[in-house]
Amino acid sequence: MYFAWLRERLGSSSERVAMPLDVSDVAGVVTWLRTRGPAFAAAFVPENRIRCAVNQEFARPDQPVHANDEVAFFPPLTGG
Amino acid sequence: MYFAWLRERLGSSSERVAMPLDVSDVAGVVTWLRTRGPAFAAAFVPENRIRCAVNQEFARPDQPVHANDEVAFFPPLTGG
Amino acid sequence: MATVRVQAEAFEVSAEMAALTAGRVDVGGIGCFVGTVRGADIAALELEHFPGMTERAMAAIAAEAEARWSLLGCTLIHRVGRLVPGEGIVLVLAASAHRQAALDATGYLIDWLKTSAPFWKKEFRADGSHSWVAARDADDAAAARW
Amino acid sequence: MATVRVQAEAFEVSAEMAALTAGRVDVGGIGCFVGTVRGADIAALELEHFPGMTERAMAAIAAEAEARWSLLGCTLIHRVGRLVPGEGIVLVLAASAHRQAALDATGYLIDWLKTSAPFWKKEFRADGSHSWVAARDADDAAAARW
Repeated sequence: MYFAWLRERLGSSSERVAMPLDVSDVAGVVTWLRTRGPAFAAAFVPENRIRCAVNQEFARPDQPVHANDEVAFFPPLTGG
Repeated sequence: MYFAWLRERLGSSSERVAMPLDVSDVAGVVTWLRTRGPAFAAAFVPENRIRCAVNQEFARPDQPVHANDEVAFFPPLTGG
Repeated sequence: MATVRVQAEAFEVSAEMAALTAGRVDVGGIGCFVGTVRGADIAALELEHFPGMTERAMAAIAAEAEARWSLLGCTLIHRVGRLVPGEGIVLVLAASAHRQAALDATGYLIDWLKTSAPFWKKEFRADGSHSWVAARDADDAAAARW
Repeated sequence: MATVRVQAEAFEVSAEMAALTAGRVDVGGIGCFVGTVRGADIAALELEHFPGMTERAMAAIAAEAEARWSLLGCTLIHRVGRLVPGEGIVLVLAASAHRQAALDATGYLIDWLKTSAPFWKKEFRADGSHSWVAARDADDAAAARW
């Protein structure tokens, strides 16, 4: 799932994907996403400070990701 | 002027008094009031922490008091 | 910019907020505090004040808060007369472009209102007995923090 | 004891306060913060959120505040969708027996709501252009204070 400008820039709010077998954590998902085209490669860079949630809980890069997990990426929060 | 329990105990909310000529400040007013009877003597003791305002501004014991000043005494504040 | 009122009637928080921010688009946050009558042990409170001095003291507290923080306005309303548990006694509102100023000013306003505006509370218990509320040293300490 | 809501409709502060304290006589103070849409320079805001995760995050923030302070209840309401300058975006209420707990919890709740509930703001200017609002480092710093 993608939110805010990330959703707009990737042209997708959610997708169901089959990940390579060697992807086991959030950092791995990001590395794999960056290979999916220029929009992904440009969006997932450190200066964009993209945040992640796995199954609706904030997740760090080393958080494990399993089959059927819901993984969400989004820009820093600006509510309130 | 007297407020709250001080008003009730002295049985008066305000009075106009002529002060002896040697009374020149708030402390002097208190000393003189204490001579006016047992209710005054019992009320104006340090442990009651009576506060004072002269012309509707908080006043310390050394604040000067002049003819026609409005002097108010009251217990510690309990608003809010 | 400050609204200061002593009244017997209940206040209506939404209406006071609307009045405070009417026609403005520069407000980013409104801090608010409502003091309420607490107590299963009391039947009612009666609030006495020093008319004239009260309004002066409240206006001075509001002016001090407006000088310390960049407020776009503030509202202080204190009720007097008889109040029952659950009713609001005091309302403080502080509007600012930024939330921290609004919240800090709200805390300052209620702390000082408690310690430097001439109000006194009398408690009435269910058995008809009553007594004047004693001042809390903690209130003076809270105001002295600022 | 916490009420947590994400809604498109405006909130009504007095009604939410009344709901929070209904039937209680143990509340001594209610702290409140209302965040409003600021800006002569913008025509509207659009708020997006992450349904499901938002409510979980808000409930977690409320539970943390209730664990830290002796609250008698709290309310967090955040609006989503399109909002114009002057409108309320977010409402925080915290009720306690004592004012300091109510005020501190209010500050905590709004600081954390800003930094850990998944909302994003898009600004629309009068000329029709729009852009996503950048996160402020000051918000993270404010939340980290607690």
